[in-house]
Amino acid sequence: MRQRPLPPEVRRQRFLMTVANHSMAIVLAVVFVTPFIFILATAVMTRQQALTGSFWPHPFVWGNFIKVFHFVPFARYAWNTVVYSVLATVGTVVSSIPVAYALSRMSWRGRQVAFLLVLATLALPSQVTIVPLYIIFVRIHWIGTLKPLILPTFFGDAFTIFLLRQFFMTIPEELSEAARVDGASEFQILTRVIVPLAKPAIMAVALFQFLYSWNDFFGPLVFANTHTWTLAVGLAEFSQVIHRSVLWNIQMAASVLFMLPIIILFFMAQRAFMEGVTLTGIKG
Amino acid sequence: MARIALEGVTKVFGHEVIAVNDVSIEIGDGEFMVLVGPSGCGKSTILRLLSGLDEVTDGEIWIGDKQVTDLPAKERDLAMIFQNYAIYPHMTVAQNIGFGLKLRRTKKTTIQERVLEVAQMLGLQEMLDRKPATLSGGQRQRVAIGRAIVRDPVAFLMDEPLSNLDAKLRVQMRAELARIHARLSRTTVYVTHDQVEAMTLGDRVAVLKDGVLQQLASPQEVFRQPANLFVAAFIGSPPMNLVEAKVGDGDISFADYRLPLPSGTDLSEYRNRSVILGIRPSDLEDADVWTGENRPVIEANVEIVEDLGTEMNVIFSINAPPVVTEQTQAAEEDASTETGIPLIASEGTNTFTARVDPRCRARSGSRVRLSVDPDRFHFFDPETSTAVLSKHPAGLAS
Amino acid sequence: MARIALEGVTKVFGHEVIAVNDVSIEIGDGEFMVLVGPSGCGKSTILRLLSGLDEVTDGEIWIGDKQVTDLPAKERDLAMIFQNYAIYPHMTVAQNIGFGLKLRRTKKTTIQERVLEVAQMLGLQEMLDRKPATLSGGQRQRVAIGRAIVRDPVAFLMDEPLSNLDAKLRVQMRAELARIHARLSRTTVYVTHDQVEAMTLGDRVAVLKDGVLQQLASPQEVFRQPANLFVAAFIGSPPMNLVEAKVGDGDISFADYRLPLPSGTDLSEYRNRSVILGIRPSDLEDADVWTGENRPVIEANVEIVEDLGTEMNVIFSINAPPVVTEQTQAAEEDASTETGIPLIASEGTNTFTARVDPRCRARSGSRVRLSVDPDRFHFFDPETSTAVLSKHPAGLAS
Amino acid sequence: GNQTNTPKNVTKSGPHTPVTLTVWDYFTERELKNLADVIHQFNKQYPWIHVDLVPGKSLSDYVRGITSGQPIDVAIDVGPDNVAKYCATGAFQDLGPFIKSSGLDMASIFPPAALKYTSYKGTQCSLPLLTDAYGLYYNKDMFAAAHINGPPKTLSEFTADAKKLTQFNPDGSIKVAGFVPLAGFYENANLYNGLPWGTTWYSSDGKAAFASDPMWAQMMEWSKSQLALFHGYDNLTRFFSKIGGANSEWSSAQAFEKGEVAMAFDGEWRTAFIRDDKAKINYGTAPFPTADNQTQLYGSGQVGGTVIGIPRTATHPNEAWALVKFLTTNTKAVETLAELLNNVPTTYGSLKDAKLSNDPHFKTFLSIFRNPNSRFYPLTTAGTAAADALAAFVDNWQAGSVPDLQQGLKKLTDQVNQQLQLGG
Amino acid sequence: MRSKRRGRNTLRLVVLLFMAPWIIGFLGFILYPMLSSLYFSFTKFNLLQTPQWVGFFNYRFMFAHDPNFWLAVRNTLWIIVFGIPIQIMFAIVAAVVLTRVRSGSGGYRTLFFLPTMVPTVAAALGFLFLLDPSGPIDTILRLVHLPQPLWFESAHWSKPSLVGLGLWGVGDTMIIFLAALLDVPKQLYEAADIEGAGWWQKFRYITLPMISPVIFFSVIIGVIEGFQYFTEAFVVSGGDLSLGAPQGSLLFYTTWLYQQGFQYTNMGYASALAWLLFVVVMVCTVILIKTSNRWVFYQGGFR
Ligand SMILES: Nc1ncnc2c1ncn2[C@@H]1O[C@H](COP(=O)(O)OP(=O)(O)OP(=O)(O)O)[C@@H](O)[C@H]1O
Ligand SMILES: Nc1ncnc2c1ncn2[C@@H]1O[C@H](COP(=O)(O)OP(=O)(O)OP(=O)(O)O)[C@@H](O)[C@H]1O
Ligand SMILES: [Mg+2]
Ligand SMILES: [Mg+2]
Repeated sequence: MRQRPLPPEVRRQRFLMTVANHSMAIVLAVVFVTPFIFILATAVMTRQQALTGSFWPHPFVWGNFIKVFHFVPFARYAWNTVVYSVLATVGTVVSSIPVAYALSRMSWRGRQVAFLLVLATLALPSQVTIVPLYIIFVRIHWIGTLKPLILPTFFGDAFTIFLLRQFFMTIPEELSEAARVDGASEFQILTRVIVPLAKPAIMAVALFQFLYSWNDFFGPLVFANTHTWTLAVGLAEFSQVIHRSVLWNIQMAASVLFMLPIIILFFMAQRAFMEGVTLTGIKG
Repeated sequence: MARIALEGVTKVFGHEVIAVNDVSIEIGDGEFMVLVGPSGCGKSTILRLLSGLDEVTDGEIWIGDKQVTDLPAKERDLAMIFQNYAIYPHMTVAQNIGFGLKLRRTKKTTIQERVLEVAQMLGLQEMLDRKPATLSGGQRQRVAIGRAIVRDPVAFLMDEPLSNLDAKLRVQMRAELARIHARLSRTTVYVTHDQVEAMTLGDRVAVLKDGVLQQLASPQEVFRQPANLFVAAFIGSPPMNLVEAKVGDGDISFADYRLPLPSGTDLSEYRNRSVILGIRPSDLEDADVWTGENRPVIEANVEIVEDLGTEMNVIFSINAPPVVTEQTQAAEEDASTETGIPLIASEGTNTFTARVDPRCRARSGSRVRLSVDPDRFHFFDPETSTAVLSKHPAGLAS
Repeated sequence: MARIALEGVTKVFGHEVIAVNDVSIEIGDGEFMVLVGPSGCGKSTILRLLSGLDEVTDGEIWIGDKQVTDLPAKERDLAMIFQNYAIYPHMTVAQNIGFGLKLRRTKKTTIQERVLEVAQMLGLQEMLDRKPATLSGGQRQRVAIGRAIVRDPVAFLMDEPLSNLDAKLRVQMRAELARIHARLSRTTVYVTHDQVEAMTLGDRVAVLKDGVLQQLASPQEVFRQPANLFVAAFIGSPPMNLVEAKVGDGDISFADYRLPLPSGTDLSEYRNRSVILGIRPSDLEDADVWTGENRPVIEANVEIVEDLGTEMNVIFSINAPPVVTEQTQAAEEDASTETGIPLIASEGTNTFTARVDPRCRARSGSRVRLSVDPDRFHFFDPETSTAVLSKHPAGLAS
Repeated sequence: GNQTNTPKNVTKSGPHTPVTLTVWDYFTERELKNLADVIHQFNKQYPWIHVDLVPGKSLSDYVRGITSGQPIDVAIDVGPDNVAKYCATGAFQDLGPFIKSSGLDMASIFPPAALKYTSYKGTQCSLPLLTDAYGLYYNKDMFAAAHINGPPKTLSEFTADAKKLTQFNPDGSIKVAGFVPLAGFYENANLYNGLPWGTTWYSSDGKAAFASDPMWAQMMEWSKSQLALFHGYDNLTRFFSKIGGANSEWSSAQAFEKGEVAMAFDGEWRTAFIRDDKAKINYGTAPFPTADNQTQLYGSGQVGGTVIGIPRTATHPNEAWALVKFLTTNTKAVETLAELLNNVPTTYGSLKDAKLSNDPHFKTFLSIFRNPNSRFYPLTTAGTAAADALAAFVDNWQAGSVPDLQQGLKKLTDQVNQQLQLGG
Repeated sequence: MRSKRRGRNTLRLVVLLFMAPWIIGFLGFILYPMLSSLYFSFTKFNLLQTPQWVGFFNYRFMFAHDPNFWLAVRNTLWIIVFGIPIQIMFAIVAAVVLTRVRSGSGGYRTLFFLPTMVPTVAAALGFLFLLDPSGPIDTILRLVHLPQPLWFESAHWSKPSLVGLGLWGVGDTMIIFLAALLDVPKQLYEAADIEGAGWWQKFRYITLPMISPVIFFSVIIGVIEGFQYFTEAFVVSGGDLSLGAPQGSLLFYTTWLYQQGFQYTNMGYASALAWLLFVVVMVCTVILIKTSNRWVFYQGGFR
């Protein structure tokens, strides 16, 4: 179909608008991406280059990534991080699903109160509980292990419960009722109807928990020790050490190695991430 | 297959909301019972009480010879069809239909057979492997029906199953439901607030208001002999014209009109008092088109004419206040939120509607002569709002 | 106040979807024009083109004496009412109504005055400070109307403004819109796919299909002289009964019936060929009830009877294939997703509906005798689907 | 509670069941290797004692490790800050019985300062393992150019020299600083622990003396007057940032090494850095000058370093003692470690180490360590809290955010007293 | 009315079963620790010895004798008062830009969001390098003859630098805003278009009110997280040994809490700090929620 020619002033105005929008976007993109470029570039520089604020590596010192393993027990920290993240994710998801279900899809007295408590714990600074928990874990000799970090995740996480509940609420009540009339028990409704339908939300909360554990700093800082440090604490402490010798290149290489799995995960599950983040926003 | 009975069933939500108030209904084996009433009158609640999704506050529920009042939903062996279909979006059509059987640990092959059988009956065999998202509204409703049928339950409960469909499809599916019922003749309780569905599908109709049963009768009876003002105002579209009239000596007068009393009705009790007179719009006819019969005629100034092609609504004001009782309001508002919207024209004056032959020449602003049939008058007590029964029922006299 | 004109307007979405195809409509000053047609026929698109929300691909739009084709929406000074009201949920009723004035930097006191005035006209004065969430559907629609009225725009555009309301309210609001139009007599373009609205509200009706204008005429003419098979099948509920019939010598035959040709129609062109015969359900009457007139009678086996109280639908099969053309399908499906659902009964046979007097004694399975009025027959060319015009229009002959 | 079993000397001869000692230390990288080398020497004497080195422990790790009951046989802690806490609470075992059973005479082995900062209220719960000593680094070429003969001995001389040595750019910014008095500059925090002023941290009743000892105020005033030499705090800060900020301390961009600063307060390890960085400066080292009314202190300096102890959670305290004794008192071992780590050795015997004492730059620090007036700041059970508070105060004072000095010192006193109560 | 019966009891059992993880977790990991930390806050407790009751000593010390407490409070409030609004505004701008770019918005969105994925510690280390006086940013500034601030080493610039670090990772907030923006019914804009609104008027009168719940949500989360600000400050200050550097400008509330609790092992005082934090966070949250209905538009009521 032939397009009616637009009046030139309308066309020009539109063109300018598009240019303006894209310029804004590009400026922002540069702001967001530049740090990555510097970090990546520095990770493959020589020490001297990194120290003198060079912009481009010459030569490329890929060996920095190997060197990281000499300076820090990177492999051990990475393993600790993976153990913590995976177990915490499993624990959180498995324990939070039934709680979210009970809070959203079953009616019982006290439900509202319980939900308010869950919400309140969202605002509870972890510092309030960490001292006594620390003392408990001291008593049972768990300090220096990852157990104090992993065990609590098997008892439900407020944020996860909240998100799942919000999502479960959006699943029409009729579906559970249809299943109930069809002869399903509560457990069957949960596993056969709700969980399959909530897959995207479950994926999202799993990713969140994984990310949270991967990034967690305060927890391992307090509970773990040099053997059981995760990458987050390991690298932060490592940075103090190499600060003395100002090995920016090694430090950036370590940071790159640290963030890489997460970035890869992000690209693999970008949709779930975005949807999950959105989920946190809805219904405030 | 079984009869279903509610005995003095009451349901209170929280401490205040009496959703269902001492309702007793007995539904015969194989009967198609329609529950109808304005929004919030407790129709869905009754269905949910029957299904076991909610628990009665008081009263008893019987299915067949069993008292099931305390039985959880999964043990009642009923099937329910929901307004928004409630089919499982993550399952294929076949899985949806077979879900109930699977929960009962039926053999795989049996499930397959039954599902196929039902699908053929509903014309779904082509789409057994599709997910609901790819189905149209009508097809989804069919899946929901299939899911109900497949289990061969003792009864079907349907909660406004057609209200999410568009008008044309609704008419089609309505006919189809009638056919399915004819074929399976399973006890069915059907909730709607669409009168046409109520009138066309039900063996009997239960009209509810505020959780109280108003009338339980055949559709024809409900239409022709409404038990009270509420039923009269609720059933029929356009709604019955109502006016407060003075009963005289063998005649009755309202506004500027004086009309003879119908032969069979004894209104002696109301002589020189008021009674509420109801005339269905379809019982008013353009006297110029229907010249054949010798009926009383009233004249009116036409306000609006709505020409619907096959018939015509002639709307006119009469010089009398509108009948506003709690019952007529309940019937008009339909949604509890719609309180007190003063319509421009209806403030203070009473509007009548006549549904006449499209050949009627009336136009907005012109005058029209309308013939009325006193034999089809309805009378209601202004205090109690209940119908004043004529000796031989109006409408049956043709 | 102004006339509105579309001249050869075409709208193409992307490269493929021709939503509006070379449509020319001229709407007179103060006229109430209704656009009607099945879903997806381009009604909303036309409205959006008029309002300036979308841009035409080809053609011109005039408002008053001004060519506005390239003017942005905010400069066209029109008011639009959307199907879902599109009132600002975060503003109070008063703010909603006054928003357009505020944008024009009208004085605060003037805004207040105007808002109050409009609110009184619409019965909203009690709820000026409430947020839309606390309003009922009808009240929301009123707010949307108020927002449109307050600015005193040159014309109103309304896109299915009543379709989100429930049945009772829809009837009320329909009357109210008619009154408002009568009072303001502002040019109005009204989109609907509800025939009743189209028939009752429009000064003229434009029937659209697939973006192409099918007929542009008064509601009566559209109903009584449908320009083609599509209009015939689309307008009227239940829809017109259609059957392919053989034209004989002064008579016409289909299935087992042979009926006389109407006097005024010249079908000589079609002698010994087929023609499509259309009979509206309301033009079939129970011969036993209407004994008075001397019309031809057909006999049929009743399949289903739907008693609606004021009338009765008698559905029966006739021994002839259904008329399935692209046009009838378009009219029937209405929603493009509803393709090819085989209804249990309608496979291969043609079903007729007769809308008869409720005194009809027909019951499912019984036989019925129906009188027909050949003067009201409609004929369509089987190839072109266009109407074969009778010399004096059917239906006007009373 | 305290372990009360009587110590038993571990003999080198005879049959022994193999024992593994868990040793926590703060070392990393090269230094860790050096420690391992020395422990290898130990293993030659005690072949059945296997030492498991757990490196990279921070100050706070030890408390956590001990409170959580981890089996730590030997703890090598980075500084003396927590020693008071360890001794007072029994977190580290009292070494007295071990020392007695081994027949060691502490006073003849360790200089007094070292014994002081490894014990608390008479309980020797740790022993020193190498130390740092702080003194004055000065650029001889610049001194010559400014016609200054030798390192200053009093602060007024120092101030005069600093003034002479400072050069400004035409725009008023500093080109070369005679001295950078900022509290945040490199090691200056240790300077402002107040030794050159002979400050008293705590009066005899154990209460903080920041307000009551006038030397503190004098120190503060002095530091403020120094700022004036350089046209103020901001000018100096800008200079500091221009020369690379705090991070430059550990690189070849270090201001003294690059000749951007003529005099600096620094530790003994700087000599090794200068050597390793091949910095092209002609410099000398000397004790830091003292306040004019405290000349008797000249020659002393702040000292303090690694401490080693046996936590109460030790599973093999006797073997642990053998290791501690070896590391802290074996002259050869101490010498080796000191040479490798470029730190000051901690026993009289090792202080005579030829290699270290032949280095003229390093010699200064050996003598500072030996000086009876040298000291670490007084230990309390509050750990670093008091020193942290003081450092923050000096920083604020210099930045001009303390309006009234006496008032400020009173507040500081109060804060420290309370903090002592909190941690006591 | 009828008596309770069988169905109810099995349902209760199921509820209890489903809720069990959370109930145990709540009792064991939240309620008990909270109560015992309340107790500890009235004791002197260094882990090495048993707690010793000191009454209100910790609280008195906090308010009357601990300048670092007030410093930490000031720094923390600074981050909350300046950092959060700036972050939210930036997130809204970025989200609006995304909605306005038609082609390639997916790509931009990924780029804007990517930094959010970077672990906090890695991001902080990265910025530590970027903003080092000899790092790339100052190098560029030097090249273009602009002043080169000391960023994390200057008491004036350290907190703004942290805000910059926060802005870099604003992607998740941005995505929430993006979703909210896209969630505003298009018809509202069209209605406004027809009524004659320009783009700013549409933004001001429609967009902002419509996304106000999300703004509110971000503010609440921001405040709660702001009070617990820790990791970034810990890393850029240079870790354990130099908490709060430079010149205490990065001494945040939780930094001080950490230092008191886990470095000085003053567990009693740390507990007192934690409890005050808890009370303040709760009070702020409640105040925010209470005042929110003045400016937040809730579509369907709050929860
Ligand atoms: N779970 C509930 N809690 C409290 N009140 C309820 C609940 N369910 C229904 N109600 C109330 O009970 C009354 C009857 O509701 P019900 O859903 O049965 O009406 P309905 O006739 O089905 O209406 P509709 O035609 O709108 O579906 C209403 O007043 C409703 O507000
Ligand atoms: N923005 C768009 N992009 C692409 N196609 C569109 C767009 N808007 C409408 N269409 C297409 O144009 C045709 C006409 O759509 P339009 O909305 O005008 O129909 P309608 O008559 O208003 O239907 P309905 O009764 O469902 O509202 C449809 O085929 C529709 O899919
Ligand atoms: Mg209902
Ligand atoms: Mg439309």
